[in-house]
Amino acid sequence: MSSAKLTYPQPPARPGETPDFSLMDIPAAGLLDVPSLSITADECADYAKGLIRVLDDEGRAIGPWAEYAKTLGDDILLTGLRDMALMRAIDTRLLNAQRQGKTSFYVQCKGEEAIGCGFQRQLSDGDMNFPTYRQQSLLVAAEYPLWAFLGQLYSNAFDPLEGRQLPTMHSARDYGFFSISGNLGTQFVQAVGWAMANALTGNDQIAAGWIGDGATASNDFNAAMLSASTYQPPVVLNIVNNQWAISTFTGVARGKAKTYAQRARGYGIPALRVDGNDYLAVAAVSHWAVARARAGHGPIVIEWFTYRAAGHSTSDDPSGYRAKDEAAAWPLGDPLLRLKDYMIAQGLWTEERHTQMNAEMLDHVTTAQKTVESGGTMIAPKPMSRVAVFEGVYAEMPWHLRQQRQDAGY
Amino acid sequence: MSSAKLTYPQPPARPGETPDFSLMDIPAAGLLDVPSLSITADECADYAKGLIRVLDDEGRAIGPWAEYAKTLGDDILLTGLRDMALMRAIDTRLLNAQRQGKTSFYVQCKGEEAIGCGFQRQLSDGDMNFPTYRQQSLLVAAEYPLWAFLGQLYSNAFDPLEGRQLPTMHSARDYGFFSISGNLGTQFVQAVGWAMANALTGNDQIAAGWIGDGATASNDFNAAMLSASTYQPPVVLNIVNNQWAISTFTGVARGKAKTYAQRARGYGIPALRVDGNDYLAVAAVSHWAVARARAGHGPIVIEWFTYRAAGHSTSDDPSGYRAKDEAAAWPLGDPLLRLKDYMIAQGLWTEERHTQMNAEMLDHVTTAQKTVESGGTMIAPKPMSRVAVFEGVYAEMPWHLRQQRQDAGY
Amino acid sequence: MPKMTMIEALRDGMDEALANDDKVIVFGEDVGYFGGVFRCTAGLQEKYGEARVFDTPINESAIVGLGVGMAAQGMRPCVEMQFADYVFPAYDQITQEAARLRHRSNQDFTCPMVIRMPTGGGIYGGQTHSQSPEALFTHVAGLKVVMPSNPRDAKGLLLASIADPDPVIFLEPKRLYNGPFDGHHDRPVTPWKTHELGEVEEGYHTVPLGKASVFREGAAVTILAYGTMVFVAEAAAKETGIDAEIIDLRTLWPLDIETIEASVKKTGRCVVIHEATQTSGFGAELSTLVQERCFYYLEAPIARVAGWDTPYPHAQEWTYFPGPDRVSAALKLTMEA
Amino acid sequence: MPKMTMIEALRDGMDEALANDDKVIVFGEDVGYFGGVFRCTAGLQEKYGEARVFDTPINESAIVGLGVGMAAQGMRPCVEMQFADYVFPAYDQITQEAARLRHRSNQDFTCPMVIRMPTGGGIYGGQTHSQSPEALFTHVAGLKVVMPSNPRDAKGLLLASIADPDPVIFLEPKRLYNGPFDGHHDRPVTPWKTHELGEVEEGYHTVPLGKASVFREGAAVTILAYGTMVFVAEAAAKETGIDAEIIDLRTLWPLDIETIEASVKKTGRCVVIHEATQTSGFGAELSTLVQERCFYYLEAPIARVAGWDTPYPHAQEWTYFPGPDRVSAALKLTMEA
Ligand SMILES: Cc1ncc(C[n+]2csc(CCOP(=O)(O)OP(=O)(O)O)c2C)c(N)n1
Ligand SMILES: Cc1ncc(C[n+]2csc(CCOP(=O)(O)OP(=O)(O)O)c2C)c(N)n1
Ligand SMILES: [Mg+2]
Ligand SMILES: [Mg+2]
Repeated sequence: MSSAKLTYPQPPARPGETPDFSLMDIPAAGLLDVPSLSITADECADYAKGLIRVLDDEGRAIGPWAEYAKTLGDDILLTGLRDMALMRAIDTRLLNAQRQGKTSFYVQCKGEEAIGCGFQRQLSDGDMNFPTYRQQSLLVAAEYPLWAFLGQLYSNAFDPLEGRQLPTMHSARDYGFFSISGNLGTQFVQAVGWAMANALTGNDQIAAGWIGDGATASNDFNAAMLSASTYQPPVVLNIVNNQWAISTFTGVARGKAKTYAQRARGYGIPALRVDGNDYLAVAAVSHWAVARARAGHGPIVIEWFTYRAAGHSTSDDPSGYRAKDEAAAWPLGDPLLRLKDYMIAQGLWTEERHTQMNAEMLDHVTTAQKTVESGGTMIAPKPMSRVAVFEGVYAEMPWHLRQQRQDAGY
Repeated sequence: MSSAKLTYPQPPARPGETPDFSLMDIPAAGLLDVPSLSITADECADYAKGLIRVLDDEGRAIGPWAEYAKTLGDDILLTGLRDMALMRAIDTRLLNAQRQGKTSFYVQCKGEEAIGCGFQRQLSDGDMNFPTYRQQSLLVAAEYPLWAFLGQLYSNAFDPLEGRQLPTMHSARDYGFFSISGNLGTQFVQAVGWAMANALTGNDQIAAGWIGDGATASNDFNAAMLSASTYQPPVVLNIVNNQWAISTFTGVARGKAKTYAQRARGYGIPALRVDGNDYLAVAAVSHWAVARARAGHGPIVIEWFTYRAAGHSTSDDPSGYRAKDEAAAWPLGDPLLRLKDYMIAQGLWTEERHTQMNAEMLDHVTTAQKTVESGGTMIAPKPMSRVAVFEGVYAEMPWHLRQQRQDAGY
Repeated sequence: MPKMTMIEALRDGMDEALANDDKVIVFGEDVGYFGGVFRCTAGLQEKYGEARVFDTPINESAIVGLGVGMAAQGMRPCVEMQFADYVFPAYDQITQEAARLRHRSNQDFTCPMVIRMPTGGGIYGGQTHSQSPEALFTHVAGLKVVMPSNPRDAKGLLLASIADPDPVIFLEPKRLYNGPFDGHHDRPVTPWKTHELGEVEEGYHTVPLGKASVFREGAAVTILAYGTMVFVAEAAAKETGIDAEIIDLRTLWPLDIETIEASVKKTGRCVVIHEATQTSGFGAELSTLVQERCFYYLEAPIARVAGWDTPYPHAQEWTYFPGPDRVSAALKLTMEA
Repeated sequence: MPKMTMIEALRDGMDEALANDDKVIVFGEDVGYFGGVFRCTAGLQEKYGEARVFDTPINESAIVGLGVGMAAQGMRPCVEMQFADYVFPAYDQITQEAARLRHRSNQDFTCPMVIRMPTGGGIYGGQTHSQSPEALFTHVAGLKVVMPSNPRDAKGLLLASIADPDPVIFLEPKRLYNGPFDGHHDRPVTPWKTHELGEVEEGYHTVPLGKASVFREGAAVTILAYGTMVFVAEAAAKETGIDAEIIDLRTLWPLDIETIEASVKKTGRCVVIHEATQTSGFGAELSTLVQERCFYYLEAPIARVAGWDTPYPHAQEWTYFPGPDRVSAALKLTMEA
């Protein structure tokens, strides 16, 4: 009889149980220094194990990273708050639209707004993100026109992609947002390739790869890490660890390693772990990482520690696999509320202005929504370009597609 | 103008230069303890950075692992020496046969004999290796009949695979040798699957995966590491770091990481680095690792540090990409000579007996070769089963293959 | 006989397999605790435990690669690719490893494994939730390729596939999971419980691989179809009033060539249809085989109706989908020729 | 014109491309310092530096994935898969990413990339150094598939592929690297320098994609061939004395359908040949297109000669290889029919 037993990683709680993060060790804020831009993988053991935080449990900004964040100026606070509020308003309205049958599909960013919003504001023109479907907050902070953003979600005449792609699979080159494929993992290594092209052409631009905790299991995670380690291009590789991959607990993708950042270190790439629900920490670390990459110190990996507050998508009901109200129990709270509370404590903001801002944001989105819905919805569709099906398969349409287009009747 | 510059890892020396391993840091023998079988990834940092050695530069067996090796008994020495000598005799004779045009292809194990020979002798019946083409030494130490071994290499009537596979792509289930595919990396994760089946059926057997340093770059290295980390099956994952992947310096696959063992640690799997040219170290660490896996402590990774003394294969001429006589300059020497010298120093062996043994081995192989060549060679071929082409594609031959077999004329 | 959706039938099939043979194990992304994004394995982990039914990391190559190792060591893995569109990271393990293991080892090792995958479009899934990759597997020696078109066959074919000694690609037309769909996306969905093929044999029961079924008898023209397109073919036949014989292939490879040959020699006409992109699709092989074997019986060119040679679009998926109108047009042309 | 082997012609083509356009970069396993296991890139790193020509880790998915990112950012990667048999780890990046990027982004991003790979058998390479995967790419919308049969076309087609705005799968028939091979493996090899197609235009010169060449004119029957099989077809035509017209496709997709249609309508007979396994091979598409477009001109069934539906065996590779005898037999049958 064998002594070998297989293990199957288990989440802290399942439906019917009370949410429980008590065993999760969450280092205090302010413990970690701001390292030199040229830090090596060997030197960043503490950063891969620990957690960079600026806002502590009482909502105070403390420690070296708080100082560093201050150097980014005070307006990042209001900008961040507005970006996140807009993102959340879009989530609210679009979830609703999908529930009403007006769109086919939607994915909420809820709970992770700080990450994309905070990161994007630290990028420069020409930098390119290779996002996942849940990083639409990058587009919000890039000030992507709302009509185009919503147009893609409504797959109608306003859609820059002319209906070709599933909602949330945006593409916006001019806003530093690479076309999302929908296949997990594949684009992480493409980001490394783009960054290599940047270095080869000496254009001073950087690339940012994005991947979810679940998708770090995909083989192209290895392709990306190894290529980045070998060639040292200017790329920031972001791992958004939101604890879940659809119904699958993050431990299944993490295995016996304690963090995803440690896996990156194994490739000889420096890696940091950051409280992704702390806008100040996100902004500070993003600024630092982007500066490092641009300065030519090679790739850097950031594990953003956060929680997927919503269901995986509108096709998913999390009550089937995780404890009720787990999001509310997340020890690192809600990014929007934490920043708001900090700003109020700093006397930079009030409850009234916050309520007003949220109302404005909802308004803003609702107005744009009206316009965009005039282009057609799933329940009241308007004819779409059907030629779009055949156009763009190749630069020039070959004979067989010209014929098929004719057969199709246009 | 960008500050980002790509890096391209360079070997210590190229053709025309003198071999140079001076910058390679090689820890002294005897520094590392024998850890508990239950060691974790966190606990084995020194083992992943350092190097387990038993024989020191003067050929003495020293340190805790030397003690551990003693417990395996004295006969492992002569067995090891004979296994390695036989492996080398096969290399000599088969390289020759290929040069004479008698076989289509051959891959030498030269310089790495200690690894497969030493590891195999620590396995038990039912354990399964998932080898690469360069680990044929496993078969030698498994006492695979020489006629079958050579038969596969001659692709003739003696070939257990009936000529289907490229020479060196053996398959020998009863000898714990899984069918080699030829695609790199793919079988590393299959070894993990096999080990999971062992645990699920509780048969007390273990599996051993094998991969080269170059192939650690392949994506299925990630598939294997992650699966092993998540499910903890009884598997030993062996990385044979022989410094080269055909013409490519090992640094291209290793990137900025210092060792391959460290990459494994990133997955939360304990990993050790071992002098692969030291039979005693190989035997000792193999015994320990196999015991650990069988005892149910989960996966373990071993980076065998060695040097590919021969060309990549008979299709390859290393003079085009690496310094002349680099093998001779390898600081950790030749496994066969090192064990021989140790045994002589111990008074267990003499030059005379060694010369005699080598002669016997060559003889032994030559005799088997004669028999096997009676089954046909590339220059004097004998008809092969052509039905073998069609048989075994499926358990039962479907109509289309029956028809194609007829069309083919048999 | 109990009425089931195709999802229930597949689940029932895996349930039977798990109960019958403790070498059978089921795993894949989200298939364990949650029971799969399409719920095909719902309840199975609870019933058989984590050692028999479990979640995997998001790595299709690992799922299949582990399966190859387990199968070679005597297990019978039945694994799920969450969508057929995501099978490609595993394409190397399937085509270069699983498919050739028996042959290359001279039967020293074998690979009895089933790889299930929801296939095809019609659910507004866009280009990464709609593909039909069957032709990318029928080209590979050593694989069997199966695609049921109804709950009854789904259970029987799945059990036959799990019992098969070789690797089987098991394609599930997801648009048929909940009811027979004839391509008229604008009409209300008929649920399986109102369809006789929603009646599924109880207990352990197999539908043999390699045998097609004559879904509808006819004398005028032979339609070769599989999966979703079977009901589209039926609709086209009804709407055109053409006396078409519809053959539901069920197993794409090895193909039931006798049934096909007999039918085409009877009707003298043939229309081949599938949802996958046309060029180098499985329809090309079908058309070629029919032409090679029935040339002198053919009264009209063999017609093909397939998906366009484009990615599967999201908003325009009904422009892409080869629905009843396109099949009807091909039928008429073939009859008039 | 200088005489070159196909290897020299390919190298000359990459040399021209690298000299002409500094966006062109060449990389792959062992292609940098050493110049490739077939020496196709020998000397290029020395000439253009490591930033233009470099070695990669053994990860085909990374090679293509990096290429997609580079191409989207304006470079023109020309990458090598060491053998076509090893392209499958990159199959997901090629078919799901490179092939669809232009379409899915509505031309916001594009992927001008060439993926070179030594293809086909006849070198005792066994099942992992002999495969012909063309049909696995012709089925994928967004890809172009090219296969030269001689040094002159090899250079011209490679330069056209590198200049093409879309991803191109460039298959190199490795058995033709050093000379035209007609399938008579037991006869001495003729080197390219003795063959007129070994004469290669100097300088920058392209052969347009999508255009076949009539390799041999004839009136009795049309043979559709590409790569290695072109010379096998020629041998069969000579040995049978049948006045066969041999069309060398050169570009498999998009196909030069006019040339094919015109020829078959002239001859009324057609034989389709390739080295890849038969079932769902590209020959099925060719046979189907000919049947669909030339039905009323056909005087005999379209014949197929292809590799058997088995893995490519090592010792018995000439049993597997569809040589002149099998092609001759098909030609005779087709003429007698
Ligand atoms: C290759 C591939 N396999 C499976 C899927 C299906 N799938 C879509 S999202 C998802 C979970 C991803 O989880 P994670 O990476 O953690 O990102 P998150 O959704 O949590 O942001 C899965 C399995 C896919 N899109 N691609
Ligand atoms: C997927 C794949 N890509 C490329 C190859 C070609 N190839 C065969 S051996 C080899 C080098 C392997 O080097 P390494 O893993 O270090 O093993 P070693 O030969 O040094 O023992 C390469 C690139 C292959 N067999 N499979
Ligand atoms: Mg997640
Ligand atoms: Mg090596």
